Amino acid sequence: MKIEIELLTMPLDVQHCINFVSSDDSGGIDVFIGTVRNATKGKAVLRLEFEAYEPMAIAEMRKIAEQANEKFGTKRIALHHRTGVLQIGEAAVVIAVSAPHRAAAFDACRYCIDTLKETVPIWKKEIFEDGEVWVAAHP
Amino acid sequence: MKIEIELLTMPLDVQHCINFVSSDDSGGIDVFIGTVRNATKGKAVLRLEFEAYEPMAIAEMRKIAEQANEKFGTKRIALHHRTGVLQIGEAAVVIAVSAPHRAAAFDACRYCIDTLKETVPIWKKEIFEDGEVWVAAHP
Amino acid sequence: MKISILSFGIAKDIVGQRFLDWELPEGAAVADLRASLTAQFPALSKLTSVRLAVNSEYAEEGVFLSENDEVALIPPVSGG
Amino acid sequence: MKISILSFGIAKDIVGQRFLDWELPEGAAVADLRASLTAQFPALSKLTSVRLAVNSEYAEEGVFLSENDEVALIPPVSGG
Repeated sequence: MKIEIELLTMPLDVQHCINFVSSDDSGGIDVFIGTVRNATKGKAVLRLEFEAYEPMAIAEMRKIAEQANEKFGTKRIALHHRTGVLQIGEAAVVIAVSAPHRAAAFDACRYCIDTLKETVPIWKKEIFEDGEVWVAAHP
Repeated sequence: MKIEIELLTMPLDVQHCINFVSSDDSGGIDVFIGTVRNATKGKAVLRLEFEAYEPMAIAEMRKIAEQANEKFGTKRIALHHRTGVLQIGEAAVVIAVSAPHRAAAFDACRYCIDTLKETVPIWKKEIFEDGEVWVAAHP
Repeated sequence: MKISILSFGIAKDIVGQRFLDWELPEGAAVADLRASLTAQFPALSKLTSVRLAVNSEYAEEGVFLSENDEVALIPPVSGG
Repeated sequence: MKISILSFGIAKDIVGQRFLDWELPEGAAVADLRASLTAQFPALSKLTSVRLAVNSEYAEEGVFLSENDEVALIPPVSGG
């Protein structure tokens, strides 16, 4: 079982994640890339800032990858998340999963991003022309 | 609606597909890469050969991308398939889909590969040490 | 009338060549072509399936053929 | 006993600093810490949620705290 977890301040490297999960016995790789959108609810976003509780974020990301491998029988997962200031279009997260068959790769990749968004202590602040907002903080 | 369909004899370029579907208003990109496995039913595969009925394969791939955009509201899809001789580990197919929200990107990408495997006139021959077999030809 | 037959994958191995000209009576449909091909190449009936595409579109058995149509023999596809 | 409080995201804006030392009576549980923090920083109760993590693990309200535990205030996460 091969897992690579990274929390990085520099741009994420999709090809590195794909290479990490590639192997001669895998038949399918699914990759999810979460990118910074230029608008939220119709309002222009200038840039984002991500803040993480780093040791816990890394531990939670590793748990998710381990759970995914266990649930779906996948063997290799790379899970990289960016922190700091991100411009529009940049990747905030890259998840690559390989599996002998494609259904497991899709299911595991989706499980990773869905669970990451619920449990990993990382916070996104959207910066607008006229202010800034921590996403999802208030009801 | 932006669609790029390619049937190529040279190695597929994943980053090109990602760049093609990237845009400032997309929040998620899902990429599927189908690679050549080193074994089928426990038997070592030396290499693969893909043959296509080219004009129809391209037309069917375009139909699939259009249907995916219609069904899931995605806007950008790149669908590249390789033909000719492929070595173990090489990519036979790359599908990249972007969407404002990730669920649509996952669903559309999966729809594309599932449907491609049912309808697109491309054939795979597995070459073993002691012979070769057209995949799925016989019951 | 003359129909152009294109064969792929294992169908090409069975037919022995990629391109084949085929004679059919006027008014023949896809089912008639299938019957005459299978009579000539019985191994086609051993395949999991053979779909026929007329001028690059999958065609039902009842579709009528016309002079110079291009019909492809499509054994089970296995791309991806 | 002394607990080290770490605050993130909007919780840091409310508390005003990343690191904070907090005094609690011996035998206090997560729920007691939550109550005393909310008393001091009422804006915390306006958030969608605040989970507490003890030494980098999410903790239920009944978990007992120990001297020098590190407790993180975790407002709704929004990574990915």
